[in-house]
Amino acid sequence: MLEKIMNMDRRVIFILVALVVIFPTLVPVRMPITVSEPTRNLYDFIETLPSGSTIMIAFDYGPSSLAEPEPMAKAVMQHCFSKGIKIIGMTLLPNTPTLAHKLMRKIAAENNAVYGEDYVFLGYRPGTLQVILGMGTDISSVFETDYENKTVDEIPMMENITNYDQIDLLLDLASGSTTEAWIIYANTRYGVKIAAGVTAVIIAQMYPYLQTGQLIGLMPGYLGAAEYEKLLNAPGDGTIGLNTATYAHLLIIGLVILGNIAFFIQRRREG
Amino acid sequence: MTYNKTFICITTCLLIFLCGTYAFSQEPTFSTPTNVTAKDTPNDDGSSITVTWDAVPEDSGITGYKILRNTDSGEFEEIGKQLKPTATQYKDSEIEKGKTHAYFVQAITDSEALVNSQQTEGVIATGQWFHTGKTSLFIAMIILCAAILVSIYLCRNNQDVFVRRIPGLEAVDEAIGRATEMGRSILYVLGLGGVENVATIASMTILGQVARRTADYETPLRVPCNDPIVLNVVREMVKTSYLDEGRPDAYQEENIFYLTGDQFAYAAGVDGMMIREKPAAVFLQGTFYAESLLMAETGNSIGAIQIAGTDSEHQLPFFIAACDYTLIGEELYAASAYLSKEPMLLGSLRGQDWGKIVIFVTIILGVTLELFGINWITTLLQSVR
Amino acid sequence: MKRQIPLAFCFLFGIAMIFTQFSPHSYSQAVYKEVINWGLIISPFAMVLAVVTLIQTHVTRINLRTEHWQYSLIVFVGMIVMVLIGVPFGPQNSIVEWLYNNVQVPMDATMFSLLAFFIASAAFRAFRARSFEAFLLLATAMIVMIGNVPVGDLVWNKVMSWMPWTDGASWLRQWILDVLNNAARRGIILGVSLGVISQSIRIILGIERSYLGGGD
Amino acid sequence: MEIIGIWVAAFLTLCIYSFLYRDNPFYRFAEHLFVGISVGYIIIISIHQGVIPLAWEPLSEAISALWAEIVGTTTPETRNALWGLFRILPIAIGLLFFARLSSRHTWLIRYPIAILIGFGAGVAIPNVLQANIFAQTRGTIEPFAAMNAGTLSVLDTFNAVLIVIGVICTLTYFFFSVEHRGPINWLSKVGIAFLMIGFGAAFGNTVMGRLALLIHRVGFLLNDWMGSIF
Repeated sequence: MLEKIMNMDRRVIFILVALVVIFPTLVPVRMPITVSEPTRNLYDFIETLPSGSTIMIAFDYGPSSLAEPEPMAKAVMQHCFSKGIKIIGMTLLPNTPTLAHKLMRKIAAENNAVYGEDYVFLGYRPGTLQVILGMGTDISSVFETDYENKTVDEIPMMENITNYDQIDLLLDLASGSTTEAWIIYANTRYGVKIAAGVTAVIIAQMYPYLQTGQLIGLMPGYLGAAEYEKLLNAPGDGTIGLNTATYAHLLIIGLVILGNIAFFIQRRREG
Repeated sequence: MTYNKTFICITTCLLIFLCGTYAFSQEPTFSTPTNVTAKDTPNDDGSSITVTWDAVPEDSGITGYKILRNTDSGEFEEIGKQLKPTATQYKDSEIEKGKTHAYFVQAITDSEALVNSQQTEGVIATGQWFHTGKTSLFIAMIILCAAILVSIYLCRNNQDVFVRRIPGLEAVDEAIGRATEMGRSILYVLGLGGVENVATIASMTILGQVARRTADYETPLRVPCNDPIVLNVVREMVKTSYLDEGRPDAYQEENIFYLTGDQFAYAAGVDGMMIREKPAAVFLQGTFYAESLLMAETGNSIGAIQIAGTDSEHQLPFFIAACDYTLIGEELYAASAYLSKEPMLLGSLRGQDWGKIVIFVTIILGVTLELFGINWITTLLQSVR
Repeated sequence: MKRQIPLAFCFLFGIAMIFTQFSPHSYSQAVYKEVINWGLIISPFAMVLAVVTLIQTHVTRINLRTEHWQYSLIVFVGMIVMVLIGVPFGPQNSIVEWLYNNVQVPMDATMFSLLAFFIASAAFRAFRARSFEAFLLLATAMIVMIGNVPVGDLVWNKVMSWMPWTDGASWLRQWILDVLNNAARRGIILGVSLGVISQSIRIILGIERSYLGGGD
Repeated sequence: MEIIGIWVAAFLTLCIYSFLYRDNPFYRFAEHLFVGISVGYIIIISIHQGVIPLAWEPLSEAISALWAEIVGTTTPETRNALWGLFRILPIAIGLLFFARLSSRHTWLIRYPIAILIGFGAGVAIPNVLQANIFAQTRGTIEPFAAMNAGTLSVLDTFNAVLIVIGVICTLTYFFFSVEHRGPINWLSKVGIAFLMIGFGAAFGNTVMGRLALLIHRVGFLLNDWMGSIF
């Protein structure tokens, strides 16, 4: 019996995980959320920006990892549009332009923002390092045209924007190590302020940068999205997802405890 | 004498009166922006001029500044946006190269009045060849490079340079041996890095060493690549390994192939290969992202010996959980030296250790000095752009 | 000579790139920018070769009728459809976009989501307190997981209400990440950086040259 | 079209999930389609966002500028466009990859490779030194400045000291050229403990993210796909 529990077929675990995720999706439950400091810092930074400021959002998450960054993007864009802050969107990943463009259009339409005046989406150019550094000297040298094939220099909101000097904040919504590239090349070399919204997996690696002040704010995964939604007082995908995830966490914790109990009983018997 | 006293009296009265009028006057008077200077921005490419002026107190009634500029003594024109009242400098990056620019600052008062500063002298922007703010970085680089090079030089003829045990690398022969015994293949995954990524190069040199061993046993070595240039380099390297071992006949080029550049399509393809070909040993070395566990867990499910290694510290926990052996961070870079036992490479490992000692000393010295309020080390380590 | 000249180029470009990192002058920055573009222009040529190897692999499989050879046809169908429409009409073509959004994107996302299952099975298998180190791994993982979900604080505030502070679970998680994890990560980063620098020096100076392959 | 898209996506999603049970024809189908489509997409992107804007356009502009030079209709713009001729160099270097096809000239591909590797190594040294070594060392020392100023709480002081200990011990673990005996062994043992705690924390922290992806996918199947049926 113990042997069976300890060497449980992984497919049993798979079924349990599936059940525990499907069930709360059908029957939603609400739970209270506390807002962590890095998320609040980002919110406060954007909150205190004057109307007419410009932030750049780098949509550095692939289509496969949009679950966490997308609710963040929605929340932050909603916040910016409501405060009259302009947004320049771009991405370092080749697969992202379509979905980022779609998302920007959607949130902009909901907030009556106008393309070219309130926001613009530059799209993708190959070469992570090259793009980040290139924009430090001149954005239009990297992105001669935006994603909709308009010449960047002729877009109204880009008139007074040459490089990072005119950008108040760069928000990197990342599912990989792009944030580090932004910090190493854009912050270190050009001094642009950087905040990040990252998937849970890379949160841990962001903390040193938060502590050294290279990141001014950070949204940690679903929790970050849910926290930002709470600050905006507009619960959305982040809040729902967080609740569902809770059950799955409890399942995994339960499984690990079960495995260890079996392990200890067996070791006592043997030893 | 009397005359003198009278004079002092009158002057004092006058002064008091003047001060009084100034202090109690209803109309606030505005000081013009003072100390306005324009200088070529230091440490830049010669594309900007920085204008600075003195800060004014908060209650000065100034609501903003405008900057005016002329080119080659021509007309003054307003440039840029209106600045905040707290601003004390403006970086003009829209200058004409090689031409002289002069500036003045216009303070805007809360009654919409404009107060002009004095005009600055004309400035020509020039680019600098060396960023003086990066001097400490440059020196550190030289010290570090020197430490590594001296170590390499000292070890070049030394056949037995000591290197501590790296368990993951000791398992390499075991893994290859087992694959040979079972008559199964070996799967080598180089991660998602491109050829300019240093971790990928480290992984390729490990692959070269693995290939030397598989050449002897004729164990098939399968290498699915996701970067086209890496593919080309790897083919050359593996071929060389087989040649060096005197087994060019055993080299099969089609075992090293391009799968796809997409992260998860690559993982799907590698997982499919694992489950169908059932390799006896799986190597996962290089730069990895989220696909690490997709491959490592599938590899675990087919019972392969797995040796992982990455400098992507965020993926290390998953390799630790799902693989038999994991090279942690810097161990990946030590691996090629460890496996090849080449004195020059082992020497550079020793240089890295000297680098660690330099970091230790810096940290301990820095902490001690900071405790006494001395902060030059922290200042030197300040990042500059 | 067939090795020396490429190594000389490697040295030249390496040193030039180091120089451009220290030199803000417009000439050195122009060189830097141009070389960056070179990298982008060079890569697609290698792509052609890579795709040729991919085609060769699958053609061989089809010719030899190896096991599952039929699936190689599917690779070709996918690739040829994309290339035939996408190359002349660009990635914004509606058919390309449709294929991308309804074939590639969902599969990308699904592959990624498999990790939810794998992380559970890996945790169940690997998190056994076999040794002190394994226990540390297991314990911190559990604490962080509990602190990551709102229910952690809920339970803390109920059970530990006699403690002077609230929200202890998320505080503990944050503390572990901020302090302990931070220290470990910093150690790894510093080590890796030294490794990168030493490897880079070896490359620039031509000590590490195995990437050039063999021959003269 | 949209409803077909949802059905196709849902079918492929289920095909991939079938891998959890075992390898099967559905997974094999999805896997190979995935590889084919993704390679096709990468080809499209590298042509339309790499070759055309960076090589083809500057070069063709330069050639017409060259023509303008010959017929004498030069303008400052065409003069500037002449710089595009330099793009012949990287194109030529890129073409060297095809030397692989002839076994006698294979060595020529060393040129593009050596240049790219040299480039990567050169950029890495100063940037890694500054952003990782400098910044991380500084981050370790900096809290002690606040300690001197007396603005550091007891807990923060404890944390700062703990981080210094952790960094030094972890880095000691990576010492390669000395045997781990005596005090070094002791320090590196503590380093391993820090590493394990760090890995545990990162692992536990990731679970949330991975579940998020599954939740999103299940949401698609239940709401978008099932929703389109009922």
